Amino acid sequence: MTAADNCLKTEFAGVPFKNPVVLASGTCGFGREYNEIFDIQLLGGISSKGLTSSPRSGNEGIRVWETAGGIMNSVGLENPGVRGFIEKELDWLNGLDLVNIVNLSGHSMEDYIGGAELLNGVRLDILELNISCPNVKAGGMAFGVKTDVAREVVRRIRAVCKHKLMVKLSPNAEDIVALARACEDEGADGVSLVNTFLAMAIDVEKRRSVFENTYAGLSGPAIKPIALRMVHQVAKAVHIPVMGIGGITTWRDAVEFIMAGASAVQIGTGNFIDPALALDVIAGIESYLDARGIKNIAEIRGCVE
Amino acid sequence: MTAADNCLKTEFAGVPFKNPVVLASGTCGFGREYNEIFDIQLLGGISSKGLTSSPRSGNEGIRVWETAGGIMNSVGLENPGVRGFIEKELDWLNGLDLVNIVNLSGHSMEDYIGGAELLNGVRLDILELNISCPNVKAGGMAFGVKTDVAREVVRRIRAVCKHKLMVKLSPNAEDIVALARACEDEGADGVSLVNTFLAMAIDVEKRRSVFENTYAGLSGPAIKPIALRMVHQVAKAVHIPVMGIGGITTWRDAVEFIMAGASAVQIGTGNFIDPALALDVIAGIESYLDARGIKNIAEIRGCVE
Amino acid sequence: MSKIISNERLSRDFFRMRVECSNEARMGQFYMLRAWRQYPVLSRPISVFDSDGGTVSFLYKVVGRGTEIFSGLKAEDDITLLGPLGSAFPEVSGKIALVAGGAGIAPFYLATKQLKAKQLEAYPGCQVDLYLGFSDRPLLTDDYRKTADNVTVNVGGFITDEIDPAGYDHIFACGPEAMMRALYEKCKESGAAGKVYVSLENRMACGVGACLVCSCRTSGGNKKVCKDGPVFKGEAVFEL
Amino acid sequence: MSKIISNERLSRDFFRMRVECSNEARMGQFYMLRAWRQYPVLSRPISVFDSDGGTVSFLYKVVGRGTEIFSGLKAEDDITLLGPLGSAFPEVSGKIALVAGGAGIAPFYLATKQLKAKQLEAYPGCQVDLYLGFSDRPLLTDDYRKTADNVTVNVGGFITDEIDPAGYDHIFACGPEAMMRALYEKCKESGAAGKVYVSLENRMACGVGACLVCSCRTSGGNKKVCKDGPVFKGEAVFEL
Repeated sequence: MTAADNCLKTEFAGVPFKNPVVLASGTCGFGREYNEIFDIQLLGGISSKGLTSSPRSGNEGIRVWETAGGIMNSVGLENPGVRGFIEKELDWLNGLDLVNIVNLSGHSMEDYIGGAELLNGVRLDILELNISCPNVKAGGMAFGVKTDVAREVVRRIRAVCKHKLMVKLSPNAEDIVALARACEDEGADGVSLVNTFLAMAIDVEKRRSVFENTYAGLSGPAIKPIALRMVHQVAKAVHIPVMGIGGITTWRDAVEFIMAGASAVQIGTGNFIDPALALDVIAGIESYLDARGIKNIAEIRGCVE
Repeated sequence: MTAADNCLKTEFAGVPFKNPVVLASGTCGFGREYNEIFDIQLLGGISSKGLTSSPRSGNEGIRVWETAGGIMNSVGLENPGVRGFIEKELDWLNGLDLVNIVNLSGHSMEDYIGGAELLNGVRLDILELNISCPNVKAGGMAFGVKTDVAREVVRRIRAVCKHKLMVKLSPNAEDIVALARACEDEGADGVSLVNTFLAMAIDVEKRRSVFENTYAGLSGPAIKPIALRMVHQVAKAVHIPVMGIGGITTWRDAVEFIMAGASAVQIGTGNFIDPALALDVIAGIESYLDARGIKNIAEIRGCVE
Repeated sequence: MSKIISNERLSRDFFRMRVECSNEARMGQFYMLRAWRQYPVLSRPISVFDSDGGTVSFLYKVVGRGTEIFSGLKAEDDITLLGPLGSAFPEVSGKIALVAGGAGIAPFYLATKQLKAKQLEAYPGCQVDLYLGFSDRPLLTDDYRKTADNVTVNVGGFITDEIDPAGYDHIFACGPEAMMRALYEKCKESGAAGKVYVSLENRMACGVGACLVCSCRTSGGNKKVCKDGPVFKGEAVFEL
Repeated sequence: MSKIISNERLSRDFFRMRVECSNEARMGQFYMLRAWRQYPVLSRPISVFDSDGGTVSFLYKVVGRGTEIFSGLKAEDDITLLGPLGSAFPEVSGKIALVAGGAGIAPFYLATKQLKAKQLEAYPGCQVDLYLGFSDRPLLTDDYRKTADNVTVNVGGFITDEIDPAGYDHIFACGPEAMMRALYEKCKESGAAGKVYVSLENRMACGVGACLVCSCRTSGGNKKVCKDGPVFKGEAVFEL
């Protein structure tokens, strides 16, 4: 390990990361496709596609739509199910030198618990509990809007889950700070935020919503300033680590999230701008630190009051 | 009045509008500057700069910052106070052939009530109660986040206010639908939404927030998809009219808001793209309606389920 | 970044762009193209029109902001290419019909070249026939005539009316979904459903199979248009 | 939309753009410039370098995304101008010093021309002296020498050191706020505070005085840099 590596080295809930840059769930599959383009072991970690206890085929109709500085998506948690993931993807991910974050969603409490129990039997680094997917009719975001509902899910998952537990928060939460505190109270090891913003687009010719599911999730640079504010608020309010997500496309964006209090960051929509964008972000953070003689990102983490 | 005018003619809480396009508060002063560029009587209306009972000099430091597809502002309600407005601006506005919407903000309940009482003695078309300004330390948005707090302000203002009352909602509200319903319950004649999103930008060289007030308000095309979703949700939930606001820069955007249920729309950030952008929007809506044989915008209002 | 060699307007909405590129594409594949830094957020998937190992050409129609930006590019400008991506039409032999509608003609220039090249080696005397349908003005038909054995053009009607599926061993289609479905049904009636391959189109984000926004339903379950496709067996797509 | 006549690079970061424009600007005024449709959202306020009733010229430094886009424009390209906007330097007579730092030299080409033209009519024999400070490379000094009576250039030091306020009836300043403040203080020491006019800079949105994002504190209360300014009396700005 070189000095340069050391300045990027971080830790999240006791899990060591070689650098703080992680690919966000839903934008990178299970890592295989990007690994054909670059060695994904250069990343700090990967949060793979959101799983549900049973396979899902996802939403009908248009699934992606461009907006000013962002995109909306309505994939609807198309995934092979927890068992399919364990059979086909898990060993491969565990064989790589990067942090393996497994994202778990659900459409009912039983679904979440079932999925968490299935995952208890396998090796993974962090379980990211997705209570913030806006694109499924039942469940998903419904668990991430009201603090009390979120508290109940986290409590019940915490009771069964043997892994490190990071809760992925929704920007559509009524009170994201209170909700993050509830996660901390219930024993979450960390939180990641934000998932996508519930949003809408209308086709004025057809006089109907662009999306079959009426609303969809907005992400990308457009919402970065809101996500950054939320990360700043939450990081000041909790003692567990925060993984910052929301429209990061440059090293500068990543440094902003770290200065707002994030211990690591996830890149989502940015992967669509350039599949190897995360590598530029990593190199850029490193140059920033080097040029200013900052020995490790911990020195700047949360430095903005 | 021509046939073309008729297709754009609308009504909001009993107030007739020659067309549904209004300049949004805070982006157009009291109308004088834009009137040097085009005849603002071509507009449906104007919502003038947010007033407080006493004059305010606004925030220190940087007040505007560009983001992806949007801008953040932190003007902090710089305004001449209600009395200054009445003395210097009101007669001029009342002399124009357009709907005169007066925006009232405050930093305490007494402030709001004082402002509303002062305005009782004068002529205006609609009082827009701003419980959603994110850029003042006390008051402003604090009244627009929690439903119960908003309910209390609206109740007390309604009790004293003799004018048509439209409440301007914050997208930072915990539950914007419940909050809009509370406004309706308390006798508001309409709601306008959304004000700006609480957001943040960090200067990575100075390692501090760009804004003195830490957070600022995000507006512009970037947030349009979220604003549209909120307008759609609120319009389905209340029976009072909704004025749609949020990143409108084209006639197509305006038609989306109308189809989502808005009876009129406000243009804010769009005025900075082109001071006469509102005229393009008006002309574009008219062409859209004409080309499809739609006799009045009422035919498409809220047509999207 | 790759250098643009030329970018010519072919008609009101159609352009052909030639770019320096050392990767060789197979017929039916596409690239993700990007000629801007950040916005629009997404790159644009564009079919390969021709590819020779040193350059790649794209035939594209201006339909939105991205293609509008492409249309303004000039020789010597830079463009970012990701690819070639996706599946190709199968390398088959015998009598082959390529049926296209509108912008769907794009992949069949390279397809004709690659099929003929292969056939000349292995099966001299075999045949590649093109059926090109246009709503108004035909495009590049002279170019296509140079490579194909026979070219049938239909303007304003249904190109699917022109073809007798019984006369072919393989039928490849690219164009509007309704056109491809009609062709498939016609082939099925004459017992030729199994001969048909179609190239699907969908909105894409990553372009490499990671994000699932371009999933399509097939008889074999959900498939990614960008990675498993764009070329699928007609039966897989139209027999659900 | 206005047509660009030329857009020449003067140094690493500085460009001068000349645009067709029939409005005549006064010294110290600016235009809001826009050479894109939607993004960046805001137009850019740029000082008038020269204006002759048929064309307007801008001297600008590339500092961000907007000016970067400007720097890539070519003759015949279109650009949207809103203006001329804001207040001008006062039309005074006598001995006048114009003191600039860096990009602050921009308004003083037109200022020299307009002051000299007025003086030639009214007060022959009067004088306009230029003091131009640069951090590294001087810019356009030959152009300025053609119009001004005397031109003093300072590179890497403090341009404010070069001037004796007592020798002038009027002093106009444009440049970094620290430079203008130092000049004002120097003038004040010699009892010449009232002679000073300064041109302020601020981030703007509407450019016409409606949005209040460019407000500045003055002794007369908040003023709009875009509408009440950019030119203010030094006392109004520095005596709070």
